[in-house]
Amino acid sequence: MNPVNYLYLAALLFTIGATGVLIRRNAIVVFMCIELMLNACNLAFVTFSRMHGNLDGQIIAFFTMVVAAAEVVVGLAIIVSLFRTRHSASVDDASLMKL
Amino acid sequence: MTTPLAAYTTSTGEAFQFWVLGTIAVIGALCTVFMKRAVHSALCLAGTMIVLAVFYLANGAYFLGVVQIVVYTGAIMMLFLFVVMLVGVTAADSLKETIKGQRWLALLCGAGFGVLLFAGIGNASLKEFSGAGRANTNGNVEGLAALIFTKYVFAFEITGALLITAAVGAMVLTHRERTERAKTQRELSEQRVREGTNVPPLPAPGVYARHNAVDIAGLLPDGTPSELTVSKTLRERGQLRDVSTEALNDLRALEQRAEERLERTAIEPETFKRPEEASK
Amino acid sequence: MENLIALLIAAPLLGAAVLLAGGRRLDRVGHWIGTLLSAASFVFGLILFADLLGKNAEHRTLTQHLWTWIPVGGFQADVTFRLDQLSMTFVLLITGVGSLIHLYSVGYMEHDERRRRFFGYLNLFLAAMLLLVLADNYLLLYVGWEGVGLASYLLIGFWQHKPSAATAAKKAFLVNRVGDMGLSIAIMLMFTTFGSFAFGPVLGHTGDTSEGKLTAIGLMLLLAACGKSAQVPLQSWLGDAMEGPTPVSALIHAATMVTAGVYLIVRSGAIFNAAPDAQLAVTVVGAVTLLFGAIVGCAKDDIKKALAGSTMSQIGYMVLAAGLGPIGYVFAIMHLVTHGFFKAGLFLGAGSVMHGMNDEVDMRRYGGLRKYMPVTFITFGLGYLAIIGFPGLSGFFSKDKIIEAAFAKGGTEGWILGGAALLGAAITAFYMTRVMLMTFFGEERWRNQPTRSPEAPSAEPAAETRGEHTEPHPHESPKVMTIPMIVLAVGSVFGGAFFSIGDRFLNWLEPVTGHSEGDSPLSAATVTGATMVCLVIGVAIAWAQYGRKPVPAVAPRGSLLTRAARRDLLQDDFNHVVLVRGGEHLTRSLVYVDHTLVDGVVNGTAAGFGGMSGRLRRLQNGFVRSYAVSMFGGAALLVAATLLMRAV
Amino acid sequence: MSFPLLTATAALPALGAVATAAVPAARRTAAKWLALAASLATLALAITVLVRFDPDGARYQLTESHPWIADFGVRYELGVDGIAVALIALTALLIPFIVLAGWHDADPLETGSRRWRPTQGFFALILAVEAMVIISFEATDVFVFYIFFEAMLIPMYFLIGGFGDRAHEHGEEAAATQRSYAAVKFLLYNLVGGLLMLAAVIGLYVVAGNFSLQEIAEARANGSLHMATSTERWLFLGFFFAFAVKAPLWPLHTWLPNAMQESTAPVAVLITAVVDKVGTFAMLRFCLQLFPEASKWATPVILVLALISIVYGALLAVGQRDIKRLVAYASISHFGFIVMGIFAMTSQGQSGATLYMVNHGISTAALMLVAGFLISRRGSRLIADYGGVQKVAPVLAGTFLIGGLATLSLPGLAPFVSEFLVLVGTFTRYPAIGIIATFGIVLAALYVLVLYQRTMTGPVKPEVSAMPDLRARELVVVAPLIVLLILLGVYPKPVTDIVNPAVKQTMSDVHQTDPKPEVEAAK
Repeated sequence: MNPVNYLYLAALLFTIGATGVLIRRNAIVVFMCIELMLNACNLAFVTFSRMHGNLDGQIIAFFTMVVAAAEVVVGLAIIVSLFRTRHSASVDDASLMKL
Repeated sequence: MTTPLAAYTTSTGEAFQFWVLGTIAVIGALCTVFMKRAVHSALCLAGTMIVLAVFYLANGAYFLGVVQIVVYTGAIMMLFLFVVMLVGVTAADSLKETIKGQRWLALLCGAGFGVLLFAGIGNASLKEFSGAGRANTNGNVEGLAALIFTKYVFAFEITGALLITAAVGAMVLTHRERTERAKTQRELSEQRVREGTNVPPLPAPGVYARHNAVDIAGLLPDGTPSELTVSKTLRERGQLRDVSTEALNDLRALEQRAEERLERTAIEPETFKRPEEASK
Repeated sequence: MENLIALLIAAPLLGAAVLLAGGRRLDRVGHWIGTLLSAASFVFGLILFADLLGKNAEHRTLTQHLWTWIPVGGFQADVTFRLDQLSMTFVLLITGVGSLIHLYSVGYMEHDERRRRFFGYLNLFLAAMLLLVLADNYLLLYVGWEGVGLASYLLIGFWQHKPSAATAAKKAFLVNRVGDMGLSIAIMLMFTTFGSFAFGPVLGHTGDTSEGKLTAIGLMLLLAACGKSAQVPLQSWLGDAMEGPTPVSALIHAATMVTAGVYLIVRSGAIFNAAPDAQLAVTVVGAVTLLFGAIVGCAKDDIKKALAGSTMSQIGYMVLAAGLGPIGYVFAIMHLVTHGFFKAGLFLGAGSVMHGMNDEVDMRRYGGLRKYMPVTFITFGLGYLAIIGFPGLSGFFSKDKIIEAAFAKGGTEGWILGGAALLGAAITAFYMTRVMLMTFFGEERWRNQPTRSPEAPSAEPAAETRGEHTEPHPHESPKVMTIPMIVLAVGSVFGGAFFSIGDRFLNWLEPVTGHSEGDSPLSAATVTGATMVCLVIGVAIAWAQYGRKPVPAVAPRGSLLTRAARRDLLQDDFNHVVLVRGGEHLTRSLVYVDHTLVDGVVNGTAAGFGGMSGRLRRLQNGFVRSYAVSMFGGAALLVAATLLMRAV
Repeated sequence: MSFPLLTATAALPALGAVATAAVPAARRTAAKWLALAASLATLALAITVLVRFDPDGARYQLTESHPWIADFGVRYELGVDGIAVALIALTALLIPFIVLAGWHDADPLETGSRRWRPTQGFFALILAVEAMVIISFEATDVFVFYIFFEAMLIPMYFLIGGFGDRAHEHGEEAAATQRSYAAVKFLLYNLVGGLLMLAAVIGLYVVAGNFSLQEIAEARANGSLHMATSTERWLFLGFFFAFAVKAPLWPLHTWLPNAMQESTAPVAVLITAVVDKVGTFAMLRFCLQLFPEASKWATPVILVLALISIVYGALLAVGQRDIKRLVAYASISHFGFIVMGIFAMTSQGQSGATLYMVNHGISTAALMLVAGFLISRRGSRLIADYGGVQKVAPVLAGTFLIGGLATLSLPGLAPFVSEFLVLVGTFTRYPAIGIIATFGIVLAALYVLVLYQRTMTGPVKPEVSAMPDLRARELVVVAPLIVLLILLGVYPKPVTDIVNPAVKQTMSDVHQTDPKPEVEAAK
């Protein structure tokens, strides 16, 4: 098998995650989908590092994880406070950007 | 599967593993998207992540594989679960689309994007693979460490700062500032008396012996549920179970059986409203 | 000596400036200042006249160049005055009659608190009129031309508190403006044709250009003359102009301004001589107007309006004469002068009658006034005899000459025109006799009835001080008013004889206007005889109708023609329906168009953009997910773009 | 390097504006006096320019030239020819009267009104407009001209939108909304024009390589700079459109009535007598000099449009119920005359047009300012609300009449000279158009006299019975204008002497000569 399939898999997961972000209303699920996308990217990175036989790809993936962790922390905090204020975790309820 | 050296093509073992686990991963991802309840989504996602961790290992990224399992599946997903609990486990949000055309657009974009990515990868002509072996010649972790603390040291420090900032930020966001001192029990009771509103302690939920779960509102004499008897959180989540109607139905059934037992003619419901007629 | 010419104009101009800018402090002496300055102008005129008489005929032209007015490229307009026999005649007429009427007004306007301004306007008029007749080029003439229009506007509307007066003034100015349009177009034509519009170059080179051009110029000048001289079809304003104070009617709308058209035609004689078609048009207009005016004059019960009609018809005579070419020029001017005398006299008489009758203008409320105001009666009577052409009086000479000239035109035209003139003479005799009888003879219809008839409210505000709603007490006017009347009466008695005995006037004017005896099919005697017959007929009919039987105090319904004539032969109604109504509709619809169409297009565009942005704004529905979709779509497009780039 | 007179003339009012704006809010009167002083000083400088200018000298005099944006060859170039000098003098002359007339227009309203009217701002804005107008008369660099031509809009916008008549028949709010509508309309119209012009300016740079009017004009003249016919026409249209909007030419005129109706009388005068002149002036200076061929190509259309403006404006003026709108439409008719004179391509027409700009400025100022005094007394702009004013306020009525007579171009008053010159100039080349345009004088008489009759004559309306006559300040404003009208009407030679050489130059730029009369009688 050609390891390129990993990349195909990563692309597939990424697409699924993106679609999920667009489809779901529940902020938490949206977040999960984002995580999914990040993971897909990580998979791609790892595969790349395997291709080129150096570790930079893995480093990037590592950093991605760190950043993802930070992002999740903040994002979930936001969701919680949002829930506190408007008693709902639906992203559609926070439509204050409307003119 | 932990082949130290991945060449142009991989071993059939890995291929087998890829096809099996890959399917699982995709299914998990789909479930993440389409599960009604956040908890289920979270679990599916966790599964996908574990699969990915395995793939990392397969690709010779041992450190990342472990980290994936520990950090992601262990920490982050748990964080997710906590929040889900906070928001309400049982809250099942409908997948019905409210924004017109959103879903179709989303699927269209998604499909289009996917196709493009596949096309991109397809004609990228990725032929030669030097394999993870050369990268891991003197140990994967050592290699990573060498890189992180030499080449990427600044990025590393900055991400560290980022993490701390994020932690602080999370605290700031979730921490609710108290403007005034919290009221003591005594003060609360005094206030209740002063205002004259529910002077005695709040009624307990589930006044009927059959229903004493916390999420069931106690019934008032007229059979309507009283919000007061249930805890605020549940109320806000809208997770009250209303049993007033079934209570009444049970009551009626009971009456019915009593009548039959006493060989009386079946009574139309209106006799409830005219007891004097029932007495003859 | 030339430098006096400027003074002619300067004097009244100064008067106007002082009186109008002077303010109330001049109220007590204002009228005397005005009178004095016009008199001074008259004196200058006399001096210059003497000077001209001293020269021999061909050197009797003085020019004075003051300054260059508008110098642009080939377009050179100078402020230059030209005093020759023709303008001299006018100067004397204007300043003379003008001064007399100033004097008269001192008495007539005595009770008007705005007398100072009145004299200011009068002086302004004198200055403008003098400028008109003294100008050396048509553009400067145009200035005077509109100047008199302005003065007449101000004076007709002098009692501005009366809407009727204000309207009449506006009407006069507008109708005149139409004529002025003709004049300005004529000037442009002259410029394009001759490269100049000064009398010398234009009139001297009429031979160098096509007849068509000259005809065009002539017709345009005729249009101008029609406007100013109240000739058909632009005559409608003159009747209403009687809203002004009577001295104004006498000076401006009888003696001087309305004759400016005749001056213009005679002055441009060279052009008309070279353009027979234009001449024919002039004669036609003249003939039509002289009949028109006469008929209108027969029907009016308002004494001033009756006189206005007669003015119209008399000027018709002059225009007719002017249209006859060299045969008629001299007589046109001669009739103009004599008419200036007797018509001014008649108006002053009418004014004096009104003065004594609480400003009553309806002749049906007069009657038998001869024993109450003898001087007025006599002077008016003399003027009357003069205008109907009683043998020996001035009207006789001038009008008779015109009729002769008309016949002398020759051909069928000659017959037609002459016939019209004769008929006009008969009608003139009729309506003037009518006026005379209704006013001074018959029983006293003003007895035991308030004179302030509701439908004809009093003109003068001065009347409010004395005009109670009581039976009037007819009385002779003060000296200051009668003297001018007497003087004018003398002029209207002897003027004609003085002019025509020995052809004094002819010889005087001939160098300017030129003269030629036409070949008349009838002998002078025949014409005179015919005129006399018409005269007698007219008087007789009038006597039969108004002398023998008493005049009803309320006008009978009258025949169709009479009623039409009372309404100025429906000319006003025509104007009203066609021009006024039409204009109103036009402007109203245009306002609508401007608002909806022209402005609508603009606002429509604006609204379109607004709507579009509103629709685009809907995209900003505030839902994070739809924003995310657009971002994702954008990302997809970017990827596609990069791939395409690599593929290409 | 001599004293930069032109720069000073433009800079002085600008400084005055800054100083006026800087006066503390409490010292309102001081600000007024400051503004008046600044405008008078500018007038003095303008007169020095007038004196220093030699009609028979070089085409552009008192020139200044400094490099500004070297990369685009933009130079700060100033210079005046006769036409510019005349218009600068007019501007500098009118502003003091405008300031005086608007003396109380920007006073804070009596308590109870929600509207805040910054007095300092009002006068500062007027001075700013003056500065920009003057410098756009002086600029001989297309780019510099463009900048100030556009920048003018900003203070004008605030003047129109910020300051209206004290009393308004529809009440404060309605007044505010209408004002802002008018201001926005004014801004949008002129901005659209300005944008097209900007495109044309850039195009010109692409073609010519620099912005200097003189260089380009010379290059055009001696053929060293060739433009493709289509290019020239497009550029011409770009410029002309902007100027046609500014000097409202049918059908781009509808912003003017709103603007003049809603703004106070002095501002209305500022619009129509000063700012709009920049448009007609620019046609004369830029359109004709830079694109002679295209100008000739477009002449028929432009003449027809001008003709429509004349008749149409006059007819609409007759139909108006609002005094200020009436004057506005009258101005549209007059601008038609000006444009007609410019594009008749005869020396009479162009001198007449230039003269017309000056005279129209003065006459409109006289009429509009008196109308403003009238309106401020009665608190209504509707003609129907007046009647018999001449009985209670004869002086006001008299000055109003004189202003009106000037507007209908009565001979003896200044506008007659220019109007007749324009008519003759047009007639010599296009007789039909000239004749039709002559109808304009009848219509003019109609709307002026109808206005006068309805407002001034007739029985005295009770509302106006207590109306005071002109005050000293107002007389000081009106009297000089009237004197000037008479003076220029009787002896316009000084102005024509200044203007004629410049016009001759322009005529030679467009390779045009006056048509010769049929008979060479005069010579």
